[in-house]
Amino acid sequence: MIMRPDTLIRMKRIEIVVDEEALGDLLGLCRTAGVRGYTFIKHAGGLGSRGERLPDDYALEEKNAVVILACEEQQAERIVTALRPRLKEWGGMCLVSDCDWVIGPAASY
Amino acid sequence: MIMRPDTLIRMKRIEIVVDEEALGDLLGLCRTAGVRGYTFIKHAGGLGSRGERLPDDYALEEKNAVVILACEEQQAERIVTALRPRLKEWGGMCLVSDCDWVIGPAASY
Amino acid sequence: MIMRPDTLIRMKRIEIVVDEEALGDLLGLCRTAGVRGYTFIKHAGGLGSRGERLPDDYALEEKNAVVILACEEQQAERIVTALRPRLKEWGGMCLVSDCDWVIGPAASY
Amino acid sequence: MSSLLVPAILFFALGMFACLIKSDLKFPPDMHKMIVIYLLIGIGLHGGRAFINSPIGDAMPAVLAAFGFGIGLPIIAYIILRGVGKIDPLNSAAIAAHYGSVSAGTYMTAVAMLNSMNVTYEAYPVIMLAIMESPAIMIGLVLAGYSRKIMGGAQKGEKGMYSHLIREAFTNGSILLLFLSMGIGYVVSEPSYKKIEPFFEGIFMGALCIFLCDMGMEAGKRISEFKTVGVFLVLFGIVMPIIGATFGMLVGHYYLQYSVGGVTLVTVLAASCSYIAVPPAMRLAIPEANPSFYLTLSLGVTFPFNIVIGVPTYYAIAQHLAGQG
Amino acid sequence: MSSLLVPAILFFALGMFACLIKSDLKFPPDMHKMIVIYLLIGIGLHGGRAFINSPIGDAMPAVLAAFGFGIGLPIIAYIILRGVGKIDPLNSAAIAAHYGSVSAGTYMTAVAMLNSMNVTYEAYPVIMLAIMESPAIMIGLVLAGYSRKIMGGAQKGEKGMYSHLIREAFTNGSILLLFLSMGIGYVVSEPSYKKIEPFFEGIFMGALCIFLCDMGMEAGKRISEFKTVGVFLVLFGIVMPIIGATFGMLVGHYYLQYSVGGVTLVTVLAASCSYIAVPPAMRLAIPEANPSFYLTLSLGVTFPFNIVIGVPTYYAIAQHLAGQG
Amino acid sequence: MSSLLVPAILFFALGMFACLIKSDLKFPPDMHKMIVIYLLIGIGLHGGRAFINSPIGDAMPAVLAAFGFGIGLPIIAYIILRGVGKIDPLNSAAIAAHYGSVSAGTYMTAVAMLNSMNVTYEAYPVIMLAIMESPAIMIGLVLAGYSRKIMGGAQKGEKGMYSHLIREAFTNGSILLLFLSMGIGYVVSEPSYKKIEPFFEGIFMGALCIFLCDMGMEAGKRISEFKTVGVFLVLFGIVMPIIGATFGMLVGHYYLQYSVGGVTLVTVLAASCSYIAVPPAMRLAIPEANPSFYLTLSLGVTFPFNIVIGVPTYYAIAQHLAGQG
Ligand SMILES: Nc1ncnc2c1ncn2[C@@H]1O[C@H](COP(=O)(O)O)[C@@H](O)[C@H]1O
Ligand SMILES: Nc1ncnc2c1ncn2[C@@H]1O[C@H](COP(=O)(O)O)[C@@H](O)[C@H]1O
Ligand SMILES: Nc1ncnc2c1ncn2[C@@H]1O[C@H](COP(=O)(O)O)[C@@H](O)[C@H]1O
Ligand code: NA
Ligand code: NA
Ligand code: NA
Repeated sequence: MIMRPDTLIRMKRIEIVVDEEALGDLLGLCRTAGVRGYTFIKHAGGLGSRGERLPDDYALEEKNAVVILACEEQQAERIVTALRPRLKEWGGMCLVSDCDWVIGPAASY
Repeated sequence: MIMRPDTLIRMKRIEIVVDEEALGDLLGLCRTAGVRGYTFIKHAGGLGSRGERLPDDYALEEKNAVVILACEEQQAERIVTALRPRLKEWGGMCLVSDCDWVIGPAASY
Repeated sequence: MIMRPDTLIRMKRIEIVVDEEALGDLLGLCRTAGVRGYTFIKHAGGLGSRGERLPDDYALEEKNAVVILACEEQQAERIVTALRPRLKEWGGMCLVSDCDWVIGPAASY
Repeated sequence: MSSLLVPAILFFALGMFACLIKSDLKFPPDMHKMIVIYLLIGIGLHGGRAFINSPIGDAMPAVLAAFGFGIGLPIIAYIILRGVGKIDPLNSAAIAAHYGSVSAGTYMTAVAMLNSMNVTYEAYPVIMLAIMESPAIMIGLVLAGYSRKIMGGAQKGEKGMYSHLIREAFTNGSILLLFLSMGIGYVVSEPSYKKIEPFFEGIFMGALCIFLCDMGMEAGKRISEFKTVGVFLVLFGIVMPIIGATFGMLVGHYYLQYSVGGVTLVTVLAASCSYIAVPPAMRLAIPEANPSFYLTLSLGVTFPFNIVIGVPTYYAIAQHLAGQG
Repeated sequence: MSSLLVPAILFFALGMFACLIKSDLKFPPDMHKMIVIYLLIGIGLHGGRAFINSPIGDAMPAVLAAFGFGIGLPIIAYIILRGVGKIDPLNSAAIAAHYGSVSAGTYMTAVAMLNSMNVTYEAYPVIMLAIMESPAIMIGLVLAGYSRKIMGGAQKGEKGMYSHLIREAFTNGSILLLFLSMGIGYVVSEPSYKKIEPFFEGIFMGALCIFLCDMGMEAGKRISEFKTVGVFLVLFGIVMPIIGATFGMLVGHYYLQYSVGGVTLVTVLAASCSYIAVPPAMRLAIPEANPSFYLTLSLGVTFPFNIVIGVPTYYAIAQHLAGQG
Repeated sequence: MSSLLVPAILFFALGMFACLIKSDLKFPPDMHKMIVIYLLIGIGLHGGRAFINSPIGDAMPAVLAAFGFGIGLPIIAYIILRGVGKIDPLNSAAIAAHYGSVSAGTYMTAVAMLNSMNVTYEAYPVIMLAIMESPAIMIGLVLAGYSRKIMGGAQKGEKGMYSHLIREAFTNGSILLLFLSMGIGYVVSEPSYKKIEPFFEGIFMGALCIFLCDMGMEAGKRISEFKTVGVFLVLFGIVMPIIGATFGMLVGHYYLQYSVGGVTLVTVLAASCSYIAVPPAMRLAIPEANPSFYLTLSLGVTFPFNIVIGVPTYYAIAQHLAGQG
């Protein structure tokens, strides 16, 4: 990207999907791992190894939560290491990719 | 990334936005294409070639759904090929990017 | 990717999180910057430099909105430049990453 | 005018005021949907009950009038929009369609006002309410097709869409709820009805207040869009209901020969315009038209005009007409 | 049959019809949840009040009967599913558990019908309604364990899950709401109760109509899944409530010796099957079972069968039995 | 104490119990918002009606008392928090502001209790309810400014924020709804009011039960946060309403000279603390303060204390005071 290096910092973007009931535990784990920022979206649905999960179903409402967090590489590694053993207990998946953080006055990563 | 290769697998991340009414058809297409996992978020809004779509509008409520799915490259190609002819009929867009899947006990990709 | 170049175009994917009340202003800024497509998800929560924001809290309901937009690199730069000074006033963060846009009949980027 | 002090209208004003002073008052969107469902069922049941004493056969003139309004008013509106306002054909078609239809909220406000003054009215206008949405959508499609022809544009694969929209005009949730509730109101026994009356009639007027408060906020929001819509269209949003009301008054008094209450309701039906079934139909049928035009007109101009000025005025004129006898 | 013209049942038909003609009618999901909460509290309070004049000590036989149904009916269902239908063990266990439980919606419809015909009934069936969900979940767990044993599969670390589910069976929100509201209805003073009666009793039957309209739409949606479920299971969904009803009738008439109204309610409890507490419990306990099997059966087959055919028939037979008395 | 058996209080206990045994009972968030809107309009209308027979001019002392409480109580609270508890200045300011304001839920519970015992009360306390939120927010801002000065910190560009908050204090949705509904209740004619009475008064007490059940669950949730808040603050959450109540009692009895019912209500206003308008205002004005402090105190300590112990006690003391004459 042609943008100057004082605008962007290379970071990792982590995207986690878990059962909505496990969201609290997951966010706790993130905070314990030293994360200083995340975003979550509740009321998601999905398909996975345990079959379909439908957030609007009549009798069998099952919701997922999506967590997005940007952090430095080392931090990402800490999170992934802490998360791996618990991930399938909470349902879900975890993706890691590269991204650029647009530098601003407050740094919450 | 410094993480060992037994932690992460290189995968494709596909992100699709369609009209919420077309979500069922899209997910059907994904399942037909052999997809074993996806996450969707309903009640999204947006701007596109057909103008604004506002999920909370009073008289003209139009909702999008966002589908995120991680899969292997070949699978991604199958999905994109199957999806392309129908994409604009369902509204929306499709983005493909690289990501790393954190390996866990159950593989739903 | 083995897909032919007439299927995919290299693009930038921008992901912005702001306070839900600032969503209108942010989208206005995007439109002013010439953006022709975006997707937003309201009712998100998160943690950041200003502490937790919980969309379902009883007495202190604070919501974030997530905006995802795909655009060409130059456009991305315009947006980031316009957005930076206002980002922390609106709360939130902005991530930029690479992605491929699946070419379809209508181009809304 | 004391009829303005009907609680329903005051709550409409409350909502509009809250919006104009930029209060953070906000009702959950689902609340609105729930109240609409409740109100539609309530009007339907009440209407159905009324038919027990009013032979259904006598509804024919009302049905004809409903079709007349649904088809005639959009054509008049289209001609004014094109001829006087020089509005482009597709926007004209989309806006016009709204004026053939009706606003259940305006209708209910009129009913609330009549009830609070103990004025009786015929059973038939509620059937017109249920009918008018569909022909208006149809004529909107016809006008759009005509507009496209005169513009020489390609008829973009509408076949499927047309049949879809025609289906839609008859399976539309609101219309269905209204019609089927009328049927239920008609067939249930009196003791059964008494059991559900506290819910569907007892608390109806109160729930209507909440609904109108919400509508007031929505109308208030739209007022900020007057600039984008322009002077002509805002004026049109006031003149068109007056034209509709004139037809409604004449048809109600001379053709249908209803009582003062009935004439008022027929007038309100002709004067009001839709914001429930028609906007989504037009969005689908005429994607080229700008939704903020028709929504601002129907929610921001015509609806408040009818609620605050129209309804009491129509009633006063209906009284006057009846007096001349 | 005039009892079919009870508004509640007509609204169920309305919802189902709207769904079958693919109308876009849709109720907000939260509306459903809110009405369920309201109805459960309403039944609870009403039930609790009834106990003021019916010694609680006399409830013992009803409690026993509830446990009997909750345990016995799933076993019968399991045997039929395995023996006659050759359904695999885990799906059989999951489906069977639903039939030991009850449907509050069916129960309330029956109450609505009895009320509209001014038929009285005992206070005890509502206790059975509150009780039956829990033993059904338990026996579902036992059947699943047994199924896993005969299938020779590994007992995947269920320890934690079992205790979780047993907790769940007693802390389940709906059951709790029902029980605690019964308690409140029992203890509050008459003047206090009079103050909340308009909300919890006055508008109850009307709210039930909205609830059943919503249920009708849901049942209609499930009908499209009959193909995937297969003929045997659809038949089972009709035969099983008839078997349950037979037991219910006999127990209600000969063992509990209730009036016609009471026998009808006991029969409805035995004949109906759960769609509130049991589905999530079975999803957790038997993840291998296919949810669309048990949901289609309970919501798409047994529930509509009971509402439209079952309830009036059970009442007619109960009358007949009493006549022989 | 039989007044504890008021249904509203029992439903509060139900919700709290469900939460403490970790039941999965959960009410949709929108349900809460809808009931709050409904209740605020209901109190407003009812209050407005009461003024028809109580000269508005006589409201002046009540208005003065409201300002006195709104300004005085936060200052007392701030002094205690700083002096006794050594709480840091900004958290002290944020917490203090809550105690100048009122809890509509507590107020309505007190009204429910008085109604169920047929105790009459003056029309003026409802005006105090509507007024007290605003001065409390103002004084919170002043305390925060003072705290920042003594901490020597930079006055981070608050200019814009202050005017924003002052606007907010007067355009806040809840306050507006209350005030404007009072106005509507005052101006509508008796027959008009009768039409909406079944909705806004008939089912009011029942809806209040659902509201308090929900509040009970919320209060129950907050109890788990007692540890993070610490013993001093939990104690403060009990002592502060007692201090407020003492002032309320004295002002109500000696200065305002109200009846037993009126004194009880004034006491409740002084003793209760806000969880509607003040928390978001403090979050904006004092972002450095920890929200879990003030929320745990207001929802988890003071609210349940007032509902379960406070209200009946305040009433008993008010009776005692009146007895002494
Ligand atoms: N390949 C995938 N791509 C996107 N989301 C997935 C994928 N696999 C699983 N998920 C999400 O993770 C949730 C739980 O997965 P599982 O625990 O495998 O049932 C699913 O409901 C999906 O929302
Ligand atoms: N460039 C873009 N970036 C993000 N989302 C887009 C973009 N273009 C379209 N969308 C989404 O796709 C939806 C439908 O687009 P369209 O069919 O072009 O109207 C829009 O409402 C947006 O939510
Ligand atoms: N590192 C991060 N990763 C993901 N989301 C973030 C991050 N930092 C901040 N956010 C989001 O941005 C919102 C506002 O951040 P802030 O203005 O720093 O409080 C938070 O509530 C989060 O939703
Ligand atoms: Na009209
Ligand atoms: Na049963
Ligand atoms: Na106070």
